Order: sequence, then structure tokens, then C-alpha cells
Amino acid sequence: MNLTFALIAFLILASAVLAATRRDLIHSALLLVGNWLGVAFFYLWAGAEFVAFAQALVYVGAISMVVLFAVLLTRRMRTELPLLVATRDRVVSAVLGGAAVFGVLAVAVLRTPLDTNPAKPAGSVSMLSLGQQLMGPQAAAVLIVGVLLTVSLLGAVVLASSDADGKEGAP
Amino acid sequence: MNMLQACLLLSSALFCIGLVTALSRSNTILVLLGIEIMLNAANLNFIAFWRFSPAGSAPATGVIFVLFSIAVAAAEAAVWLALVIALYRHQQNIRLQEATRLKG
Amino acid sequence: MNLSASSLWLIPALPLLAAAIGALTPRGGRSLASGAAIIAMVGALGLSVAALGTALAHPAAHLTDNFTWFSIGTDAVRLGWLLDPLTAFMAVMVSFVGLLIFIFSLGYMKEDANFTRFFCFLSLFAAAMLGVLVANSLLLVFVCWELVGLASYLLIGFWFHKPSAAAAAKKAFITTRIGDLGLLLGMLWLYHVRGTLLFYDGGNGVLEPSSLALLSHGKIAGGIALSTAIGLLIFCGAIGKSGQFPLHVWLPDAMEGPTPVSALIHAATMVAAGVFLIARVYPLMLADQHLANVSVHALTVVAGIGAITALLGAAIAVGQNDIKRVLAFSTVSQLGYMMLALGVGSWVAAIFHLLTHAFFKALLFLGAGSVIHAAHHEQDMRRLGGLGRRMKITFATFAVGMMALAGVPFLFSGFWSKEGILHAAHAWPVSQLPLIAGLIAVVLTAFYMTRLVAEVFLGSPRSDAASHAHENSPVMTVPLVILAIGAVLLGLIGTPAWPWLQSNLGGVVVPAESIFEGPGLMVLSIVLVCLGLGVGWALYGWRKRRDAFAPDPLAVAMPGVFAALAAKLGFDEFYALTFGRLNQLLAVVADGLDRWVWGGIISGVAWMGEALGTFDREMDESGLNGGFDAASEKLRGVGNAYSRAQTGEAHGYLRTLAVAFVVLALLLLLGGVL
Amino acid sequence: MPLLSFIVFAPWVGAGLLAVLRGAKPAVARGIALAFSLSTLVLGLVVLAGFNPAAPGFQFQESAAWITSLNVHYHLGLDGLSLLLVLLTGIVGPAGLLAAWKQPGSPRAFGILFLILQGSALGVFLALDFFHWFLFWELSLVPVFFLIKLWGGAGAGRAAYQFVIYTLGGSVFMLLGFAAIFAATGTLEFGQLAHLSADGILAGRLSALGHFWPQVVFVGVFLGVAVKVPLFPFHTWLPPAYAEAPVGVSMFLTGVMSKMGVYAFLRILWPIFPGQLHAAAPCLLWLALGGVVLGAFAAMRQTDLKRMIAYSSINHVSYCLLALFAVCAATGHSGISGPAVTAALGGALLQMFNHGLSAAALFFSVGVLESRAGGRRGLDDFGGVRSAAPVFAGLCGIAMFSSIGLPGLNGFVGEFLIFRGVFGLVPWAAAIGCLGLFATAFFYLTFWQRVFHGSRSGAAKGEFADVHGVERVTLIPLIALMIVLGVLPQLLTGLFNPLVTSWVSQIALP
Repeated sequence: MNLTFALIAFLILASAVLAATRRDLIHSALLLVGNWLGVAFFYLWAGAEFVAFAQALVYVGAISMVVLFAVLLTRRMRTELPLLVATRDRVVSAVLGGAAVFGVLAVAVLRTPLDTNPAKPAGSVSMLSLGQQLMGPQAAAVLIVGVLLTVSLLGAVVLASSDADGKEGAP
Repeated sequence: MNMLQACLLLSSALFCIGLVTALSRSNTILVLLGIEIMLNAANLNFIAFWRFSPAGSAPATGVIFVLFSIAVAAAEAAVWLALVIALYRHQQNIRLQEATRLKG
Repeated sequence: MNLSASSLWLIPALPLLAAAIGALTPRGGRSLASGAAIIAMVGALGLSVAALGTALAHPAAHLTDNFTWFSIGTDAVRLGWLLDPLTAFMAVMVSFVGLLIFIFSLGYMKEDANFTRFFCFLSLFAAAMLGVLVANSLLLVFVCWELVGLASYLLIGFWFHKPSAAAAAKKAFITTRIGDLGLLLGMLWLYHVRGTLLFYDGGNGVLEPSSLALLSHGKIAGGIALSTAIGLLIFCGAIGKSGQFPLHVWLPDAMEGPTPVSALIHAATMVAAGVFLIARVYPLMLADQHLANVSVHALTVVAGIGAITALLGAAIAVGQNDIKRVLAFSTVSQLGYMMLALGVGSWVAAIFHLLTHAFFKALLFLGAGSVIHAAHHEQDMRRLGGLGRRMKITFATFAVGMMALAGVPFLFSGFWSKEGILHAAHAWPVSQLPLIAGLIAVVLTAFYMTRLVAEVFLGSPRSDAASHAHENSPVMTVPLVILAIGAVLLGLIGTPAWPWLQSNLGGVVVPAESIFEGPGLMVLSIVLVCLGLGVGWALYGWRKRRDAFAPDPLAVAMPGVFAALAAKLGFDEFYALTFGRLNQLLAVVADGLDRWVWGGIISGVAWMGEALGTFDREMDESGLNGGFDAASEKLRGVGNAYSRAQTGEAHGYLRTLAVAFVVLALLLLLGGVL
Repeated sequence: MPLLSFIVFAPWVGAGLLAVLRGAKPAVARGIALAFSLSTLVLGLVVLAGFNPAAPGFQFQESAAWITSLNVHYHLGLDGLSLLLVLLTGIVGPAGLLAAWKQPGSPRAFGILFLILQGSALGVFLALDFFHWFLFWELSLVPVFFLIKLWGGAGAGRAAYQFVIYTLGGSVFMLLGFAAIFAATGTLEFGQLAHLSADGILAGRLSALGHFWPQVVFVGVFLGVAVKVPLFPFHTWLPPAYAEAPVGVSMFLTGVMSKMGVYAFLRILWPIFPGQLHAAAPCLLWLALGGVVLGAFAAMRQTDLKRMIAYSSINHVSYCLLALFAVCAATGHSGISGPAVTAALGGALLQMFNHGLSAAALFFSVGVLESRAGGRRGLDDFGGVRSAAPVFAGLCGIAMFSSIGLPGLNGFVGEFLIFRGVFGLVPWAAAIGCLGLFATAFFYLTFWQRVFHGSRSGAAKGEFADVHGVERVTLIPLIALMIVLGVLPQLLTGLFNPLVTSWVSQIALP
């Protein structure tokens, strides 16, 4: 345990918890940005600089914008309705479920004898070797991801514009 | 408890927060944000295992996997934005519990 | 006047050019089309006479001019022009008779709306026929031969709005095409064996000695020499075109065309082509004569077919009531004579008869045309009568033609040419049957021609048309007079006393003895002619027919025979019943094969696919589904329960997932796996 | 300059242009389609000018590596045979478009489909590598399907499906056959395959896969080609397809597309599988004779004029196959007659061109009749048309007599040479084939007599205009060409004489 890790962990968890509990969507979204930044710091701390930049770029830069768009486009729902009885039940059951999952996971993590070598941490990957990996052995995957991006983009466009004339879709 | 386990616990906690968010909130956007959190938790695991795995195993696989995961997340985000908008068009709100038309 | 072989092509080219002009002239340009046609014929006649001069200057020579039509691979398909006395005499005859018929047509077709088209077709007809004459290649002969067929098709069906004319045209084309297929096969065979179709090519032609020796040495199955087989196949073409038995059926129907066309077909062009072709390839037909160990000689078949045709045609002519049909069957009969002459070895006699026949038959047809024109297209001789007083020139010229055809002695050309044939038949060592057939036909010919003249020109008119008939204009009568003069004079150049034509045709001097063996046969044939004339006069001339409905005296005397003859011995019906049926049957079979067998296999395969699908579905539904249905009825309750779990609530699903995960992980943890 | 690529792709460029010009007026669309269709003729004449008629091999070759991993080359080349067919396409294509000039429906869509079809056909005639050859071959089906289905008559849908399924079915076998060849040899280049076949390597390699493979592959490729030609009895798709297609398309189908099959026989099947063809020839001769004789007799029974001409098309194309199979049957015999082989092959090539002309003209004539009679085209729907429309009757009559094989018109030379060759190789086949000649004359004259002769009746009873305007422009060049080629066949034979000679020299090898 070192201090940096503790700080990062705190940032991540605190922002996540706050985001999960805020009423105002905008606040939640902004807190989540903090959460994602924390994750990026974690990557940086772990020596994966490139991933950290990617995380910052994609999540902080792009997905947060998407979230904001979504919020603004559906702004009648900026704040949630008051808690109803049924909703409160759900919150309780959710917290219970989450706790159970965490318990199980924590037990599993702690009970597992993980063979690690913290004394000799794997050296950080250079950009060059990463690029060579991506363009070499992983080229197929890169291509597939490219296709996936394209397809999902198209799909998104289709979904969003499916009934642009405002007509009701299928009943 | 070594460093790896700490990292794994962190990611477990983050995952559960995400799960609770997704389960408890009725706003579709927030549900999806919860899912994003869970995704990030999974990514944390990759990096942790990569960072603390014994030297000599696959050099950069974890990093590359996370990169792809981020890319997929970006794609996913685009799709869910569209979904949210479509949902909003259909029912004039984005409460997830009301989107039950496809029930059996 | 001389004309070399290399400019021989001008003879058919001139009428062809006229035909092209006629084809491109609009309907109004009557004088242009007819003028071009007649000028072209005059030109062709002039060139033919010039060619005759050249040919007579080089007796026994075959002047040729060969050229390459096109090349295929390394082979060249060669054609050529040929000038010899046979070509020259025939060309002069065709262009002269043709010219007279053209002139006659000016008057005859005056009122027709398609006047220009008529002259176009006539010119094409003449061009094609002249092409047959000047060709030095069997292929070129075939090309022109088919064009003759086309022209005859167009002309016989000239009044195409009449269904009978359209049918007759088709019949003529199809019937002659059957013969032409034989010719085609013979030609292919010859081409295959010899590699050329040129008749004369400086020693390499198919009719030259080296080739003939090769052809007569080859044997095919059944002891038939190669040359015999090829010769007989070529003869098939002649059978079709010259209206020989058994393909003579188209010739009488061809009367549906305008009368000048009948004259052209029957006298100068189409039917003469067959006789000419055999005369042209005569060396080939003769090639097997010296062979002893063959089962059949080509010429024997020719003689047999000729004898049958001569007899048959003359007999059927007796029973006809239509002027043109009588003349048509007389043509069949006379062509039989020519074939007979060819068969018994005297092609010179055949060509002599062909030339004289061309004149008097053209004369007779044009005379008949003159009658028909005057009598407003009344052709039934029972409804004519008494025209001799009204149409004196026509009557006189027609009588000349009739006597020439009947073979009235000494003065008329037909007598001399027919005598030549009878003498040749008598001298034939193989059999005397052709002679007997020929002699019987002599009687019949004299008889039916007497009948024709008596019915048409003597007695009293038996219809309005006949009683109002009057002589035609000079444009129609002058050709008649010229032809009548020709019909008389032409005989003089081929008499035994001065066999000029015979000597010049063959290129060797013919001594009189070889065509005239003494007066015995001649006396016999004169007696027979007189017998025919006498019986005819007794039956038709002495007691004149009273009205159109009086029965024919012959029909009274021998009703069965007359009915059979009037029905043309039932050839048409017989062919319709056999070959027509066969043709139909083949068509039905071919169509049925397509519709039912091949189509059936296809739809069978489709049906099988469908059946398989049905079977599969049935199996699924009754067999498998039956069991499944029962099972699934029970499962349905479970399914309903499951479906209730499908709330559509995303939260619920996610929660279930989480709980399930916890349970699973707990199980694993407790189980000690993790 | 890649002249051959221009020839192939110019029609496609035209199709693309039409596709882009969405708002083009009908007249403009027709004009563009016609212009690009005529490009084939123009470029064909340019090629003709630069063509060396004395050389037997391929000229104007273009070759470029395309898919190196599959050893596929983009390879175009032209010899006398291809040139003949390119010129034919250049004549029949525009004529087909002109025949559709006044047709209802969108001329733009028709033009696009027609030009795609024309380009594919040209590709088939010029490609020398199986890969893109097959692409062109199959691609031609698509526009035909839509042309028949969208512009055809009452039974068009069924006819179009039948056509496509039938030919596609044949092609599948061909594709499988070539897949096996590729697996065995690693090349799809026609020239190389022919060499391999001549050296006996191909058969050896295929046998290595299994002793029955050479036969299986042959049958597969054969089926694909036989359906396309079509060889009797694979012809049942043809009458409905030709009859239901709009006239312009029928013209193209019979004029060009049936030649694709014969072309494939000559370019692919014959050089690559000479041994198997020789072994199968006695049987194939009967099939070709079946097409010649039964095709003609079946035509006699048809009352639909287009079906009648469709059957006559089967008859005429079968003559080409008859010649080819006779050559195959005689190959290897010691006494084989060189001139006969020359005549048979040359005649088959001439016949391809001549039949294309005359059948296209006849379909066009039926189209004229159909347009006057409001879509009726039965044998009994007309009568005495010659009185009403003498010029039309004359032109149609010339086309008909050309098809009958009258000397002086183009049809005769090809048929004479075919019969001359077949007689020299397999005499009995020529004798039986003569029956087809007879039957052809019979049904054509019946057609002529019923429709043109007699008194005016049926559709010809009332107003019946003679050919005019566009119709004359279409028909008269075709007819003029028939006469010219009938008198001067050297114009065509000069193009392919060296080719035929080289074929013959290859056969003559013991």
C-alpha cells in the first residue's frame, strides 16, 4: 500500500459514490468525469501511460460529451421524480445486491493466493512497442475494431433518425 | 495483502458501485453510466494484472486489451446515446422501467 | 460478234440490275421498271447471241473464267463462268423467249396495281435462270438454282391475297426444296471427294476425265459407284425443279400465278433448269456406264423416272378442265420426255426438245393467257368455246403450238425433236419400256391437245365471258406470232437431213443415221399421232359441247378412269396422308418432347423438391410435432411461468444477473474451487 | 491505349452516367443509352482498323496482376473470333435499344440495365482469365432478369425466374469444375490451361485428385456452357424467356447471348477438354442433331410468333454445335480431312454472326407486328400484312429467307460451310441435319403465308402503318448487311482465316 494508490482509490470510489447518489443528472455526469480521471491516474500510476491518455481522451473528452448531449436532449428529465415507495424498495435491494457481490468478490480476491512479483514490476510499455504490437500481431483485431466502430456509428445514426418525421413507431 | 489484491479490491468496489447505480436509478442515462463504471472496473483489473504479473508473461496484452475495451466503449456510447434518444422519442421520458414493450 | 467467258457474267447481271431497279422503284414508276426489265432482256439477248458466236467458233471447247469467291482457312471457294454451246444455245433461248414473255406481260398485267413489282420479280427470275446457265461451278449453279426457286415463289404467289396462290407458292417452294436437299447432299459429297465444285478447271474440274475416273472407281455400299450415288443425288434436284414424278405435284398448282409467269416457269426458266442441270453434269452421269459390276446405272434411273413422268403427265392432262392445268400436265409429260432422252443417252435430243418445247409451250401459255385475259379470267374450258371466230390471231397461233406439241409431222418443230427422243429410246440397249411409254404418251398428247382446242376455240360460247371476248392488243399478239414462227422454224435446224443443232451442241458432227434409223419408227409415231388426233376429234370436235354442264364424253365412256385422272391420280391426297402426316407427327413429337418430356423432367424435379418439402412438413407436423405438441402442451405452463419472468424491466434482469452471480460464486467458494 | 478495356467498360460508364442523371428526360436518356451502346461498334471498327488479319493469336492484349494470392490476372485479348462477336454486339446492341425506342416504362432504367448487359457480354468475349470471365458471364444474368421481369409480357416473371435459375444452375457446376481445375493447377488463365491440357498435364493433375475427376470437371463445365447455348435438351428455358422478353432484349438474347455459349465452347471447353469432348462426341452429335431437327419441327407447332423464332434460334445455334461436335468426333482419326475441318469451323463462326443478324432482324419484325396489334403476336392474329405494309413485308421477307439459308443472303454461306464440313467428317449427321433445313423452310413459309399473304384480316384489317422512322433506321442496315455479307463473305472470313488455320493445324497433330 502506498499513498499514491490510496489517494487514487479514494478519488475513484468517492466520485463514483457521489455520482451514484446525486439527484441532478448534470452533477452526476460531472462527478463521473472525475471518476474517469481517477481511473486514468490509476493507469498512469501503473505505468500504462498510453492507456491513460486514451482513457482521458475517450472518456473525459468524448463520452462525457455524449452524456451531456444525452442529458440536454432529454432535459425534461434533468431531475428525477421524488422517491416513491417502489423506488425506495429498489434502492434497498440494489444496495443489498451490490454489497453481496462485493462481499463475494472480496472473499474470492483475498482467498486466492496470487502469485505476484512486485519487486520486479513489468517495465512500462513504450509507445513504439505498443504500436508495433498493434500493427503487427494484433492487426486483425485493430481492423475489426475499426469495422465495429463504423458499424456502430451507422447503427447509432439509424437508431437516432429512425422516425425523424415524428411519427409513432410500432405500437 | 499485496498490491495486486489491493488493486483488485478497488476494482471490485468500483464495480459494485456501478452495479448499485445501475440497479437503483430509474433514469436510463444513469443506468448506462453505471454500466460504464463497471466497464472501467474491469479495465482496472486488466491493468493491475498486467502491472503485477510475473515478468516474462505476455508483454503488453493487458494494455492492448484495455485499449480495445476503450474503443468498444466509445462505440457503445454512441449507440446508447442513440438508444436514449430513440427511447425519449417513443415515450417522451427516459425512465427505464417504462421501457417494457418487449416483455414476453 | 464475240463474247469471252470473262464477260459472260454480264448476261445474268443485266436482268439482275433491272430487278434491283424494279425493287427500288415506287409503285408509280411503271414504265421505269418495265422499261428497265425489257432493255435488260434485250441486252442479255444480244450478249447471248454474241456468246453463241463465240461458242460456235470454238466447238467442243469449254471456255472458262474462274475466280475465288472467298477463302476459308487455307481453302478457297472458287466459282466461275463457263461458255460452251450448251450454255450459249440455252442462253439465247431463255433470253429470247423471256423477252417475248416480258413484252406480253406489258399487256397482260396492265391493270395490276403491283406492276412494277411484277417486272422486278420477272427480271430476278430471268437473271437467276441465266445464272444457272453460265455457271461453271455446281455451287454457283446451286446458288442461282435457289434464287430461281425464290423468284418462282414470289411470282406464283404474286396474287398473294388469294389464299390458293399463297398456298401454291409455298407448295412449290417446299416441294422443290425437298429435291434441292438431295442436290445439296450430292454437291457436298462431290465437294468432299474432289475438293472443288468447278465443272471445268484446266483438268482439275469435276467433269474432267481425271476426276471422273476417280469418281467411278470409288464404290459405296450395295455395289453402287460413287459417281452413281452423287449423280442420283444431283438428279433429285432436277426431279424437284423439273416437276418429275414423284415431285411433280407443285407444277400444276403453280398455275395460280399470273399466266406470263406460268409461261416463264413452264417454258424457259424453272423446269428447264432441271433438264439443263443433268445435261450439264452429263459426263458425271455417264461415268458409271462402262462399269459392269454395279447394281445400278445412274442414267437407267433417269430414263425410268422420265418414262413414268411422260406417261403420267399425259394421262392426267386428259382429265383436266382448266386450260392452264392441261398445259401444266403437258409440261410434266414433255419434261418426262426430256429426262427419258437424257436417260437413254442422248442429251442432245433432250436439249433439242427443250429448246423447241420452250417455244411452243411459251406460245401455248401465252395463247392461253390471251384467252384468259380476253375472257375476264375464265379458265374453265367447259365455260369457254367458240373463241376461234372472235380471236383469230390467238386461235391461229395456238393451233400452231398445239400441233407442235402434239407432234404433227414434218412442218412443226415438236415433231422433229420428239422423233429424236423416240429414236434414241429405241436405240437404248437396256430396255424398250421407255419407248413404249413414250409412244403411248404420243397418243395421249395428241388426244388431249385436240380436246383442248376443240373445247376452247370451236363450238359456241358457253358463258357471258366467252361470248364477249375479243382479240387482244398487238402487245400481246405480236409475241404470239413471233413464237409461232419460232415453233415452226426451229425444227428445221435439227432435222435428220440437216442436224446442225445436234452437231453444234455436242461439238462433234452428228451423222444423220445416228439420230434416224429408218422410216419404220417414224411411220409408227405418225400413225399414233393421227390416232390421237382422230379420237380427240371424234369425241370433242365432231359433236360439240352444248353447255357448260354437259358431261365430258370421256367421263361418260369411262367414268372411273376419268374421275381418277381428274383427281390427278390422288397424288396430293396421298402425300397429304403420308408425308404431310409424317411432317405433322414429327412436329407434334418435337413439340410434345419439349412440352412434356423435357419440360416434364424439369417440372418433375421441381415437383420432387416440392414433394420433399411437403413430406418434410408433414413429417414434422404429424410425426415429430405430434410428439412435441403433446410435450409442449405440458411445457406451456412452464413457458407461461417463464414468460411472466420476462417483465421487460431491465433492472429486474440486471438484478437477477447479480443475484445469480452471487449464488454461483458462493457455490464455487464453498466448493473450494476459488 | 487500353482499347479493349474501353470497349468493355464504355457501356458501363454509360450505365453509370444514366444512373447519376436521375432527372434526365426520356429522350435524353434514350440518346445517351444509344450513344454508349454504339460505342461498341465504333471502338470495334477502330480495333478492326488496327487488327492484323494475318496473325492467328491474340492482339491488343492487356494484362495486369489483380489478385496475386489467387494468381488471378486481369487479362483481355482479342482474336478473329472475339472481334467477330464484338462487332456483332456492336450491331445488335444498338438495334435492340432502337427496338425499345417507343417502349413504355422508364427508358433510363431500361438503358442502364441494357448497357450493363452489353458490357458484360463484351467482357465475356474479351476476357482471357476464368476469374473475371466468369464474373462477366454471371453478371449478364442480373440485367436480363430485370429486363424480362419488368418489361416482359404476361408470363414474364416465371420466364425470368426459369431463365436465371436454369442458367445459374448450369454455371454453378461450371464454377465447381473450375474450382477443381484451380486446385489442381493453380491457374485460371485460358491460354495456360489449354497448354497444360495439350501437354496432358491437366488430366494428370486432375487424376491425382481422384481418377474420376477429369470427367466430373468436364461434365460440370460442359453443363454450364450447354445450358447457356442452349444445347438440346437443356433448352427449355429459352422459348419462354425469348418470347416473354421485350423485343429489344430478345434481339440481344438471341443475337449475342446465345453466342456467349458457343464462344465458351470454342474458347474454353474445346481447348481444355479435347479428349473428353472427343469421347462424348457421338452422343453430343445426336444432341446437336436433336436441336437442329426437333428445334425446327417444334417451331412448326408454335402459334406464338416469338416462340417460333425462339425455336428457330435453337435450330440455328445447334448448327454451330453440330459443326463443332463433328470436328471433335473426327479429331484424332488418321484420315481426318483438313478442308472439312476448316469448313466446319469457319462455317460455325460465320453462322454465329449470321444468325445473330437474321434472328435479331426477325425478332425486330415480330416486335413491329406486336406493336401494331397491341401486344398480340399469334400466328392467327394477322393476315394480308403484305398488302398493308409492303416495305415491311419485303424487309422481313429478306430476313426470313436469310434465316432459311437462301443463297445470296448471309445465312447460306455459313450453313453451306457447316454442312460441307460435317459431311466430310460425319456424313450421316449431315444427312439427318438436312431435315432441319427442310423444316426451317416449312415453318418460315407457313409464318409468311399466314401473316403476310391472304386477305387482310386480324390486326391488319384496320389501320396498319408500314415501317417508318426509327423502325426503318433499325431494320434497313441489318438487311443491307445481310445482302452484303451474302455476296461478299470474304469480309468476315478474312478476319478469322488464320485463326481457323491454326486450330486446324492443332487438330491435325496425331
